[in-house]
Amino acid sequence: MWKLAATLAVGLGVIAGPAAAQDRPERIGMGIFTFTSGPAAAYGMPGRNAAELIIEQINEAGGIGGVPIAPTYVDEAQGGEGVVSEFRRLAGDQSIGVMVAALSSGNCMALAPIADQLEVPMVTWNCDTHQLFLGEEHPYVFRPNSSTVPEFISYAAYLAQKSPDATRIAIINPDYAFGHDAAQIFTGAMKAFNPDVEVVAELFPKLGTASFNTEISRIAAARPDVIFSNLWGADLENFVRQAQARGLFRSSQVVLALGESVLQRVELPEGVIVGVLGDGWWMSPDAQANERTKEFVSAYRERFGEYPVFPAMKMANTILAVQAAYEKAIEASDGWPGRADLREAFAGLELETLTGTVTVREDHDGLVDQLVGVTVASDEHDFPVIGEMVRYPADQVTPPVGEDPMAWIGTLTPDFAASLPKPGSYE
Amino acid sequence: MDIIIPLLVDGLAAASLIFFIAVGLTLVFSVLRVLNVAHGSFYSIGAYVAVSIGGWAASAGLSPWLSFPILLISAALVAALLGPFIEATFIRYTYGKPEALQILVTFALFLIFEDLQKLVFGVQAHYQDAAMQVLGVSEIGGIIYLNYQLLLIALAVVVVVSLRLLMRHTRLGKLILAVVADPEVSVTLGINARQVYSIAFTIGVFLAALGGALATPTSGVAPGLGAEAIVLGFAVAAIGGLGQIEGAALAAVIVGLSRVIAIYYAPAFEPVMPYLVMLVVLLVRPYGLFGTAQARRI
Amino acid sequence: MTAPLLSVRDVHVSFGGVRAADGVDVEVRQGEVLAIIGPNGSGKTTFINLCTGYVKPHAGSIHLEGRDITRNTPRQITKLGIARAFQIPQLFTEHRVIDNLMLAVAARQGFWQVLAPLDQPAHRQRATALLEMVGLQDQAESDVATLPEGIRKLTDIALALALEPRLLLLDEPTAGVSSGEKFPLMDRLMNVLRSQGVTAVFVEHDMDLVRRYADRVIVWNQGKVVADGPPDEVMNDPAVLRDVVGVI
Amino acid sequence: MRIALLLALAALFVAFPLAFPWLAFVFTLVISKGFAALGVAVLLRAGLISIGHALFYSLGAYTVAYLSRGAGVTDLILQLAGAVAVSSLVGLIIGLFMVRYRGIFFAMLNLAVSMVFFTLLSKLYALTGGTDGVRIGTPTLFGTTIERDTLESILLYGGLVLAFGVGYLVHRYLKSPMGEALPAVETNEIRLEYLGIAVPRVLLAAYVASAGLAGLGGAMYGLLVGHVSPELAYWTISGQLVLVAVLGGIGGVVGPFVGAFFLEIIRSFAVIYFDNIWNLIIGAGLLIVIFFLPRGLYGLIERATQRGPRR
Repeated sequence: MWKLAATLAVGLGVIAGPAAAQDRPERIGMGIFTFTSGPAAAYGMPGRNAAELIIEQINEAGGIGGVPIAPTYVDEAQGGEGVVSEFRRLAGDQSIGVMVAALSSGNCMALAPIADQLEVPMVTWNCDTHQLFLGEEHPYVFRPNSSTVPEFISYAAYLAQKSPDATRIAIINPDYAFGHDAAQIFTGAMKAFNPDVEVVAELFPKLGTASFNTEISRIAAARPDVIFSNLWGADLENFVRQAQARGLFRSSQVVLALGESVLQRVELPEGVIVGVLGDGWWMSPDAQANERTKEFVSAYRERFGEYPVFPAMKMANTILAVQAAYEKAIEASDGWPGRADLREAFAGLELETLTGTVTVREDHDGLVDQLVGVTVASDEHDFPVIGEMVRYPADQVTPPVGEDPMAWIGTLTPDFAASLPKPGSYE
Repeated sequence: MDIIIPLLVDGLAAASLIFFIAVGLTLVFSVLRVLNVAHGSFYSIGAYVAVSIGGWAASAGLSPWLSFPILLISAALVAALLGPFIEATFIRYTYGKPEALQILVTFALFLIFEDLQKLVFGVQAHYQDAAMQVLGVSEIGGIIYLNYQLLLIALAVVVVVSLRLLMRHTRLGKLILAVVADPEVSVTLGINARQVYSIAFTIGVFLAALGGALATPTSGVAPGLGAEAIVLGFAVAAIGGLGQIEGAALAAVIVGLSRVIAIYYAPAFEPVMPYLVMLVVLLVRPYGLFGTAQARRI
Repeated sequence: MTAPLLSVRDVHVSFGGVRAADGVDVEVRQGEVLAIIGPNGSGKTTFINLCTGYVKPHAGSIHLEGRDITRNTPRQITKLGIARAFQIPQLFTEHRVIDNLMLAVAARQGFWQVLAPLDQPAHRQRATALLEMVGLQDQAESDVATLPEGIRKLTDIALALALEPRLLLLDEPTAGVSSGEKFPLMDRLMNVLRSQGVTAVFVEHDMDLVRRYADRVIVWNQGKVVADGPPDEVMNDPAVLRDVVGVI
Repeated sequence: MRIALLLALAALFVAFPLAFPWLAFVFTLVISKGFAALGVAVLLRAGLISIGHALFYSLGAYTVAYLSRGAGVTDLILQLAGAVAVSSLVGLIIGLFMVRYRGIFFAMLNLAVSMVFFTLLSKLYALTGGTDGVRIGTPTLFGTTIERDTLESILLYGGLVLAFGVGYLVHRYLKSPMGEALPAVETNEIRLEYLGIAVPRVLLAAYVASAGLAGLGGAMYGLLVGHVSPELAYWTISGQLVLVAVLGGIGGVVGPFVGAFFLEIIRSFAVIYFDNIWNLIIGAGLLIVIFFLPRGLYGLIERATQRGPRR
């Protein structure tokens, strides 16, 4: 028994080496939360890969203020309590300066109050739910990414511009907040842009569904003009394979909100509306004009055997945001910035990312442009790429600070969609 | 009215997938009286192996028609490698022990297999859909179906019939039935009960792996498949009556239809249907549709 | 003559075509010791199962002191004062002998206690007294699972006695008990029964025991009562000797 | 000797979180899981394996969430009491049906009920927040607001005291006639009926107690994590509770807590050092316990600290 206790003590001692807050540390500890197992890993692993690569590149270039980043990865698939207890453990380690968490909205919602309580800055990299900052203020939580509201309004706008006559829409989204919120936002915006729109089928299969065949029959029977889906990961791949074989892509205009993430894995036909929930498309004109991005993309491709899908770009951009915040904080404070100093730095942060710019507003939410397009065949690659692109400016599609997002959607008019840049305008 | 045909086709297609999950579980229970939680692992291992071999065949440029024998061979391979081994090393020691213990031993095996699969096959989803592609589609009642879905329905019927033939009309079947009826007496009659158990368990593993393999052309395989499969398998086996193969088939049809009807008319209730059906059936018939109580002699 | 304690009227029951009781009428009188004899498989145990509600008759009725107990459960019938010992001892094999007895004592003296221990002086005293009655005082702390058949048998009988029944049904009480122990056991048992005014029915194969301890004998064959009377009378009946005693 | 062992375990429990604050969280989790596993262990004594107690575990947590958000009951004590009451009540209702079932059918029916509950939790988006779950705020204590840190200390040290108190009561229960009847249900239910004991009533009491214990554990979990989602009701959590109970040993009250302790410690270290194989470690550990340590890990500890046979 006491032997066990001694082992425990030794094991713990290694982890919890305290560091004086104001000295320049030997390393910047960073907790990074993503799914590295379970069905969500298909989406989470690119995030982890990108984190690994971008951190390596930052460290090779001298780290942040001369200090290298030391990441600790946490698998979100272990469930709520495991994620929370890991967060607490890492927060207890004073060498950890910041948390990059998390992929799943559920985990973000669970972690946010804990970040506030433990006063450790938490930067979300993928949980885009607009509910994060809706009811509660989170002084220590920042999102240098867009939220579900601009993301899904953009698809409605693109559709309104491209197929103005489409009125019968079918929705098949995953059965949790992300899917339900997206359905609500997309439907709300569609109806604002064209009052004749009706939802002819609305399905929420549960996460991890393997066979969508009955859902596909149900959708086919409803004869929709448009099929909208924000399925992702293995679910999206399954849906695409089954739906494509059964002719769904021929009979309706399909919108796959997270379609870019499977372009390299499953053969999508041409003409499917896809996007990247932000501006993180590695082949976008802005990305291709950026030497650093090209370097990142080729290094990623070389190491992981595929091009960085948008979750990878989101993760890389988020870590760049952390770097920018640190550099701002180092400038602002006398010694090495502590957690509270870093928090100060995030407010109003502006930076150039690999694929565009991001601004962290005073409500801690990010302003990021939205990129949408359709799949087109590519001369360069053996998989389709995004063509007929549009880049909606962030400030035009994001609800203003302090406004209820759903109420704001209700104020939109057909003119709003017409006032936005047109499909194909981003070249 | 025109919705009836798609409902039936979808219902039967869903039922065939569900049936393949449950049939091996119920067969193993009927002979060994062990509720095998690790059955879900065999299901997903079958899927992984089928995808791996199928992927190799595709990259070697073999004809896509070979996918069908590959699905069968994969299941047979998993059964041959794991069936006798797992039976002899773990399951054998739980015969006649309390059910709680049997469930725990197989649950432990399930946990171990979960991680072993992660270590061997990684966490990414794997796909091999040659078998689905090569068969093409048919239009029934105005809706396009995969011919592969229809093939699965036929295969499920084939499995029910062949298991019945195996049990009633072959020597092996008679040996199995004798052991089921009275293990002690059958041993005194010179039947090698151990061997019968091993064979029955291996057939169960084969059916599980086959179910997993047959699901891959449309659905691929990703971590978490086993956990989903086993709990659905339990539900179907319990509804049909544990150990009742025809019962499992009927239960699969009921569960499949109920899910399909839910998707058509009340999509929110779809995931709850298998368990709701299970709950109602067990409350009305505690031993399942085809199950019977065994009275204790005093 | 007083009203019978237990009366079984025209009871029919069969299992898969085998008639275990085929129009049986039996009356058990207050205070008597009744023995039931008959060939194996003739339905003697079924008679006990019927009287205690474990098996329900297809037709006929069973009354305890005029009260219809035909459809009652074993528990309800036990509560009415009929206790039973089993042919194969039915014990709690994860408990010690004394715990088995204390459970039975608690069942009699007030079972629904959540925080008072089972092992309390009142229970233990009574349990020990019961063990003494069957001569098992030395086995109190033994684990039931490890005991030889004979001792399990005695424990089983002690469990029935713990309920202080009015009617005790014993299914081959001395089967498995060593031959030297049989008579001392039965002597002790009879003393208890007589001193407490307990009526008893026992199924038995040992004709010596039946002769010595029974007040009355019923002969059971193929689901029917074929003879009924005092031991010396019944057991000298040539038909009984030929059909029943001969094959026992 | 046994008291000394218990005190030593308790001292260990108090000392470590003082040295390593993040362990406070893990240790509180141990207590919470321990309560739930103790509930499962009570039923296991009767040979009844419930693959559905995650229902009551999550019900406890959701009750706290509902009390604090929907009903405005913010007091910690009231929330805990409410969770125990609700889960016991639901346990009573479900138990009325459950007590007719034995063996695999009991396991199956529990599984069915809990999976129905699980899907309802995920599906009733408006009511339960869907799969994202609901947040549980910091409660008040006797009308005063408390800080999150204070709450955590209360949950750990208060939880420890509660574990001793509840553990003692459960110990008394298991030694009472009703408690001792539980193993007797497994070994010879028919004889119990023939002793005039109503087995369904014995089991109903056990079922309600086990539901209440699981609810208590779930309430602590909810308050500790500050968030609850339907995954807490999934069948693998039920399986884990059974595993914890058997790992620790179902013979006594301490076993489930020991089992929970080992599970959480292994898990905490596995995610640091052996990412990806912690299921494997737990599974192998379970097999070792089943085949070599029939009285569980606590049985092993007991054996190491005392000489002489004990039943």
